[in-house]
This record gives sequence, structure tokens and C-alpha cells, in this order.
Amino acid sequence: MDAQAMHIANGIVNGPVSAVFVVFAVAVLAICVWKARADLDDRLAPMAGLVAAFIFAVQMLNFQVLPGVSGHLLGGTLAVILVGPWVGALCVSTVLIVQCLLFADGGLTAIGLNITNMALLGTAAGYLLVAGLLRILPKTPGGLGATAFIASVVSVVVASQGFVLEYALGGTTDLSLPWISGTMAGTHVLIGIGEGLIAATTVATVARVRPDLVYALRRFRKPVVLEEVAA
Amino acid sequence: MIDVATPALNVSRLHYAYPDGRAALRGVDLTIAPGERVALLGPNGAGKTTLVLHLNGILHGGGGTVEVSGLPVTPGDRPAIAEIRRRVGIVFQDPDDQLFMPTVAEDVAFGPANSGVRGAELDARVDEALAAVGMSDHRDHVPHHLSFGQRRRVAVATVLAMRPEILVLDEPSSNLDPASRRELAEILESLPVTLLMVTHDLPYALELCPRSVILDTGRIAADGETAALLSDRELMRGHRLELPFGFDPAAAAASRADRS
Amino acid sequence: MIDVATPALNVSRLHYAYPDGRAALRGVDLTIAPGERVALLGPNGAGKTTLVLHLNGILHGGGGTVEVSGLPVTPGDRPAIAEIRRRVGIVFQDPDDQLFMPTVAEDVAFGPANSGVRGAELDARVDEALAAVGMSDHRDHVPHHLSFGQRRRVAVATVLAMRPEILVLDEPSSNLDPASRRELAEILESLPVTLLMVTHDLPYALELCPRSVILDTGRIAADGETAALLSDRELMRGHRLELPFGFDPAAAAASRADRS
Amino acid sequence: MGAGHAHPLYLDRAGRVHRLAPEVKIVAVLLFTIVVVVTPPTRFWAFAGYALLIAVLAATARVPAFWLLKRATIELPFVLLAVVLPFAGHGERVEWLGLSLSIEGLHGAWNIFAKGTLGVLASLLLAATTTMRDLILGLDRLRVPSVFTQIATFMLRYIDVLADDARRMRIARLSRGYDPRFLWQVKAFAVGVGSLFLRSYERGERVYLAMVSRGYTGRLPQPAHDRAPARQWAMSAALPLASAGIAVAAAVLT
Ligand SMILES: Nc1ncnc2c1ncn2[C@@H]1O[C@H](COP(=O)(O)OP(=O)(O)OP(=O)(O)O)[C@@H](O)[C@H]1O
Ligand SMILES: Nc1ncnc2c1ncn2[C@@H]1O[C@H](COP(=O)(O)OP(=O)(O)OP(=O)(O)O)[C@@H](O)[C@H]1O
Ligand SMILES: [Mg+2]
Ligand SMILES: [Mg+2]
Repeated sequence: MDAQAMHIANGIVNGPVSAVFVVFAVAVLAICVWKARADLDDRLAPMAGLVAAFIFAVQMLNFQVLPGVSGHLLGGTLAVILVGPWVGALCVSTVLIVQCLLFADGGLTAIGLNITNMALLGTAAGYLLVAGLLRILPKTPGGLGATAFIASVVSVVVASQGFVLEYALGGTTDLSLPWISGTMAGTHVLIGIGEGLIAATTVATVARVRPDLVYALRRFRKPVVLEEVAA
Repeated sequence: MIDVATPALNVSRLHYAYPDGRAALRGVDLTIAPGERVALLGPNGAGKTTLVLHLNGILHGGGGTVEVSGLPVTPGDRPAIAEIRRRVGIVFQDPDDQLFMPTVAEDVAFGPANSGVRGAELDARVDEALAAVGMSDHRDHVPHHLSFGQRRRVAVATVLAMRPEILVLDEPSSNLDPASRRELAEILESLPVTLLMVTHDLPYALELCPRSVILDTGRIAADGETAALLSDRELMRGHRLELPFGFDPAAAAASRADRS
Repeated sequence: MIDVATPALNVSRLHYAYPDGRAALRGVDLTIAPGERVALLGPNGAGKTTLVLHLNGILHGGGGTVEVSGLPVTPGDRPAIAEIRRRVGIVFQDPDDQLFMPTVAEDVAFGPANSGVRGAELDARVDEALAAVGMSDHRDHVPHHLSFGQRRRVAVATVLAMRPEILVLDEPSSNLDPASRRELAEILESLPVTLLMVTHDLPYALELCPRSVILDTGRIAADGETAALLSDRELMRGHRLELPFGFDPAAAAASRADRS
Repeated sequence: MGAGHAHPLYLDRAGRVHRLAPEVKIVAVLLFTIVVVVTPPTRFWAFAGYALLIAVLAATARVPAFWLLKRATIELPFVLLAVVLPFAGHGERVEWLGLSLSIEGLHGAWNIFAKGTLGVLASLLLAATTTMRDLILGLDRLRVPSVFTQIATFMLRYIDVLADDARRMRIARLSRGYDPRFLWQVKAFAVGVGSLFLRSYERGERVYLAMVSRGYTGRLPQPAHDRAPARQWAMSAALPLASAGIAVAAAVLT
């Protein structure tokens, strides 16, 4: 199966299950909107837009993973690190909505499924890993890069298994589930590595030059020591 | 310089360091009376742009205060900030930072539209501002498909259209052709506003601004009459300022006297 | 002007229209001999930047030919283009178009490294170029965290480090403080290169370039001795060129004679 | 920034569909797709009817058929999936040209193919007739929470900044003798991505601050035309109503 199946089209999963997932996605996104209000200040609003644009841009670039298998980034982990879990989920959802409306990428009726997999499952997995890993790894650009890499690989695979779950619930054809699960996991490990490399370089660069912009480091940041005070 | 009225701008003990820790302002004090025209001079990297970005609360948080016509610039206070941004118009040093709408006309309309101007009045403002900078023919073009100098002119128009009380220009004349530079000077001279102009073009400063302030390494190094500052060789040399090749202050003074 | 040697630059019947259909060049002919120093003058939107971007094949495809030291600029021909880009160094009008590496030093090293310079020699080139523009203290900074004028200076350094045979500068002096402007002039005077400089700063053109070319609406409108062109009032006025306030050509000529 | 805010799939035509208010089009396409998806795959006539509707719509919108078909190739992966199904499916099988095919798999393949294609075509028509800016405006008027439209507005802006900065960086590299070869390209890509991100962020931040300086409070000034008139709603209701009609007719006939 092609890795682009990450964007589920219309008609792959049946109507009732799609509808259930729309309700689920809307409910979770409502929580995100409510939680994001506190976060989305003057600084974070443009950052959220850039993260969305960046995810959008790299999702347009399908890169070759294996002969015949192309894939693209999901971006959830990158979003989590730079803008936090709530705004991050909203960023990825925005990208998915615009893509399905304007680029016919992913079915309109499958939007609930796609948001659940990529925007909710992917970012949730990414967030939990980032939060965990940053406790162990050094809070330096390098450590953050490593965190981004590991979290990306895992979150992409987790997101791909979301499709397996949905297919099990409402697949319109009868395919062997272990086979789907295995294929999805296999190709998505490779995609995850690509995604991980991009997320790691990006996050490490930002952390090196503008640590103030990295949401994941907010909790750990020391107050800035002004030169004046020292002088 | 007259302290009877509330000053148009009052900056006091302003400090600022960029996120990477580099200090750009180290205690700036500056008071400008309503209607005054002041040139802000100083070497590259002195902190001029950084100071300008404090005047409407874009940068803040390093210590010290800024007041616009008596109103303190407090970043948290949204209505006050909105009011201040209506009063202070800033032309940025890089026109690419200023232009973002899909067409020139929409870009010029953006500011007035945000302050509630609509319909025919909005159109009139846009036309007037574009005519002032000689860009009426380009109203439907995409801003970033213009030449650099044309973008600079549109950038000036976007701010003129807002009719600010205090006009702050960061290197407005750079990349303008000589005639546009003179035309801009004429426009600026005719506007009944308080003016603060950052420039490296000393003759231009002398032409437009009776008073000048020199900023260096984040501190005010001198403040006085432009003609006096420009003739103080010692001071000028100390701050990487020098009159250009072929510029004759005497000739300038004479031609200035001629005109006025 | 001398036709004995192969010209350093030979532009012939060059046309160009931007993708949106606007014609920017309408048949430009220009020949520059090796070692000549030429100023390219003209109003905003005349097509100067467009012409400059043709000189190393960044823009092409509108008709006409460009030759660099006899080598035609053919976009398809990779080795030839690579050779031409080694010979022609362009300083862009907007420093943000020039700087892209994570640090100033890496950015300056980029060009020479691409032409095979390595190790100690590379370091020496970088140090020398940064020293020339007075930015040695900023070698480890992020280029886009510098002030506009500082970015401009680094942009000049990135091209100086490549040691091109032909140096093309698009408004190099804009946003520079007066001392840096003079220092740049001194550097440019000392370099043994062919020079083409776009500028709106007529005194600067007179100081550095014996010959000037006026471009207007995509055509060469005049070509001759700088001093002669600048004194032709009619011609100047026709192309939105005028000598700045307080500039005295006689004083300039005198001071020029003094120095040389 | 802001090159008219078109996108690669936008077709700049002065068609009637182009002039419809965006919110109207979004709702129509959404309802149409839902009707298509809930139609049981065996009602073949219904799908022919839907295809006809799409064709009529494309003609009204002055979108060339070839353009639509070419863009519809985005769906190819799913067609591949559909091709696999008859072989991999379980249950009863039929012989066809010496191949053993699963009947259930064939049905599944048809289902995915028909619904997928119709969905893609409908979205493509929306994309071809709506700029991204209008889309955001439409979503805003459909009461999508402003967090989304705000993020989408910034996203739109930043897509331009990213493209512009990527172009600038490319020209800068080329002019200084950079000769992209494959391996080097990968390395430059890795270095470039981080720098591009940061550079774009900071330029976008400056632009944002410039907008704020001119009184921006989170909403772009709206273009002159206001909410969609009832007439437009009525006109575009034709699409979902017609498709629903077809669905019902097909249900009655079979
Ligand atoms: N975004 C930034 N991050 C970190 N440091 C910065 C940033 N912008 C400017 N600086 C530094 O702050 C100092 C003041 O910069 P500023 O831009 O205010 O100078 P300026 O007086 O406007 O110079 P110019 O005449 O070149 O425009 C400089 O040393 C500069 O390197
Ligand atoms: N990217 C572009 N797309 C379309 N038109 C353009 C583009 N860039 C420039 N132009 C147009 O081409 C003409 C020539 O522009 P160019 O940038 O060469 O002028 P210039 O002589 O360098 O002006 P300046 O002194 O202002 O830098 C102008 O009319 C300009 O509006
Ligand atoms: Mg500055
Ligand atoms: Mg130019």
C-alpha cells in the first residue's frame, strides 16, 4: 500500500465510522481550542502560522522512501516542540482542512479520520515522548534534536496505526488486518526517519539561535541575564 | 525643547537586549516636542532601529519608559497600544517588512481600514498617498514585484495614508532616486507632523531637521542643532559620521537660506 | 571603450520581460573594457537590477546576449556558467538576498569554498574580507540578527572573499554610515578589478567611476564621462537625476584633484 | 509577500462559480460528498448521475476536463489500492482472463475508486474556483473558531514567505558558485531547512509587527462583498439537492 494512504480518501472507511470519528475529532479539537486560548499570544500566533505553513510545504513535497513508495511528513512532533500540544494539534488540523478543501488531498468525509490520526494521535504521541525524553536528555540544542528525532519516528508509526484501528472498525473491504498493520508500520518507520531528520535539524537550529521560541524549553528556561546587569 | 506642552515623545532610561543577549539600548533619554523635526544619526549597529521599534511598543520589556503625547506605552494595555499605533506611523528600514498585501492599493488601504476608514474616503486616502510618492500607476501591482526603490516609495505611502501625528522614518531616502528623494523631502516638509527621521544622509538631515540626536552603542552621544553638530569635526569623527565627498556646508546653508 | 582587448563585459541587444509581462529591458547594449569602472545610474524602476541579474545568468531568456570576458552566458551550459559565476561577483541590492548561512563567517566562506579554497587559505580570505568591511567582531553572529547596515557590509564581504575579476555592486552604499561609505570607496578604489556600480548617490559615482551609463525604461539613455553627464542639466533632469542639496561639483572636482 | 494568494490548483477564470461566495461553495461540496459516500456501492446508476453532475458543474465553472483529470491523479495511490483489493480479498472468487478475483474485493475496489474519484473531483472544482484567501473568509463566515482562521491566515502568509526566502537563498547560493549535485544537495537541504525556517520566522515576525503597527488586530479588512445573498445559497443548493435526488431515485429503482 502506498504510504500516502496516510491521507485517507473518501469511501475507504464506511460512513458510520467516519461520522463517529468526526464527532470524536470535533470534541477533542474543542478542548484544544479552549486550552490554546491561554497560549496563543502575540508571539505564538505567527509561530503557529509558520509551523502550519512549514508542515504544509513539506507535506506537498513527497519524497521517495523506497522505490515505488513515497511519503511525506506529518509534522506533529515539530509542532509540539515549537508551539506546544494544544496549538500544535490545531496547526496540523488546519493544514489538513486546507489540504482537503483546496488540494483534494484526503477525503472530505474522511476528515475526522485524518485529523484523528495525524493531528490528534500523532501529536499526542509526540507530546508524551517529548515531555518524557526532555526529562532524561540534556536540554541543549543537541538533546532537543535527539528528542525530536525519536519522538517523530514513534509518533508517525503510532499515527499510522490509527488508520489500522479505523479500518478494523469500518473498512469497506475485507483485508487482513495484521497485513495492513505490518505494511503501515514498516513504511512509516522509514517516513518517520525522514521526518525525524527534518524535525531534528529544524528544532536544533531554532534552539541554538532563538531558544526563546521553543515551547518545549519554556519550562526549563532560566531568566535572561542582561549584559547591563553584568556590566 | 519647549516643555510647556506635553512632549510628543518622551523616552526615558530605555534599555533593551535582544533575545540572544546582545544589548542594543543602554539607557536612552529623548524628549521631542510636538511639531519638532529631529534627525536620529549614528553609526551602523548603534541601536537606531531598535529605538524606533520601541516607539509604538513593538519591542519592549528591557526597562525604561516610552510615552507618546503623555500616554505611556504599556504592552499589556491593548486599547492604549491601539491608540498609540494610530498616532505613531513607522516607516521601516526594509520595505519588504512593510508590504504584505496582494496589491499595492490594498496595502496602502490596510492601515486606514484598520482604523475604521471606509468607502470613498478610504479610496481618496489611498489615491492621495500613492500620488504623493508617485506610484499611482502601480496601484494594482503585486508589491514584491516592484523594484527596490518603488517598494520603498510604497512603504512610505502606506504610512502617509494613516495620517499619523508622529511620523517615524527609518532611512526613508535610501535606494530612492535623487528626484524621489527631493520629492519626499518636499512632502515631509509640508506635513504638519512631529518627525523623527533615522538617516545616514547628513545633508538630508540638515535639509529637513533643525535638531539632531546622535546615538552610539545604545546611548545618546549628542543632542543639538543639526548645523552645529555637523560642524563639530571632533564629535562627528568620534561617531563615524562625516560629510560626504563634495558637500560644502557653506553652500548648503546658502541654498537653504535662498529657499526659505 | 578601448576595443583592443576582449571586453570584460559585453551586453548586446538585451531584452527582458518579467513573468507577469512587464518589460524591464528593451534592448540594452553595453561594453565595458577590463579594468574600467562604470557607474550605472537611472531612476527607480529603470531596469538596473534586472540588468545586473543578467550578468551571471540568474535572469535570462528574453533575447539578446551577454558575454563575460568573451565567454557567452548560456544558461544551459553548466561549466561555462560556473566559470562565469566565479569571475563575476554580484553584491545584491537587498542584503537579505545575499546572506543565508547560519553564521557570518560561514557565509563569507561559502563562495571561496565552492571554488575549491580550503583550510588556512580559506580562513585567511574570510578574515581579510571581514576586516575590510570592519565586521571581524561579528564573525560568529547570525547574519539576520545584524543591523541593516551591518548586513550590507557582510554582503559586500561575501563577494570580496571570492576575489572576482568583475565586481558588480547594486547600491552598495545605501544604509551604510558615512564612514563605512568612505571606507568602502577606499576598498573599491584599491581593488584591481573591473567595476560596475549601480547607485543613486551621484557624488559617490563621480568619486569612484570615471565613466557613467544612464539607464531609463529599459534602454541606455546616455553613456559617457561621469563629470560630463552630471553637468548636463537637461539630461539629468530628464532621467530624474539631480545633484543633492549642498553638493558643489566644483568643490568636488577640486577635492578629487587634491587627493590624486 | 502575498502573490494574490492563489495556489497551484487555482484557475483564474471569470466564471460564474468563481463569483459565488466561498462559504456557499464549501457547504455545497461538503453535502455532495456526504451524499456520494453514503450511497451503497452497488447502485451503479447513482454514480453515473454524480459524474454527470460534476461534468455539468465543471462546464459551468469553465474548468477544462483535461485539467481536472490531470489534477485528479493525486488519487492514484488509492487507485493502486483498489487494484490490489480484488487479488488480496477473501470470499467467493470469479475467473476473469485467467485471473482469480475476489467478488467482495471487486466491490471494494469499485467503492473506493468511485467514491474517491468523485470526492477528489468535487474538491478540485472547489479548489479551481476559490483562492486560499476566500476559503479562509468562507470558513470564518461558517463560524469556524477564530483560532483556526487565524492560524490559517498566518499559514497563508508564511507559505509566501517560505517560498520567497527559499528562492532568495537559492539565488544567493547559485551566484556564489554553488553547483548543486545530488549528494551535496542533501547536505545543503539539511543545513538549509533549519536556516530557512528561522529566517522565514523572523521575516514573518517583522512583517507581523509591521501589520500590528498599522492597527492589525487579528482580522484582515474584509473585501467589499458581504455575506452571501440568499440567491447564491439557492443556486448552489442545486448540487447537493440534485445528488440527493439521484441517490433517492437509484434507491427506488433498484
Ligand atoms: N534581531 C536581532 N537579534 C540580535 N541582535 C540584533 C538584532 N537586531 C539588531 N541586533 C543588534 O543590535 C544592535 C543595534 O541594531 P540596530 O538594528 O538597532 O542598529 P541601527 O542603528 O539601526 O543600525 P543601521 O544603521 O545599520 O540600521 C546591533 O549591534 C545589532 O547587531
Ligand atoms: N519580480 C518582478 N516581477 C515583475 N516586475 C518586476 C519585478 N521586479 C521588477 N519589476 C519591474 O521591472 C522594472 C525594472 O525593475 P528593476 O528592479 O530592474 O529597477 P531598478 O532600476 O533596479 O530600480 P531601483 O532603483 O528602484 O532599484 C520595474 O518597472 C519593476 O516594477
Ligand atoms: Mg537600522
Ligand atoms: Mg534595483
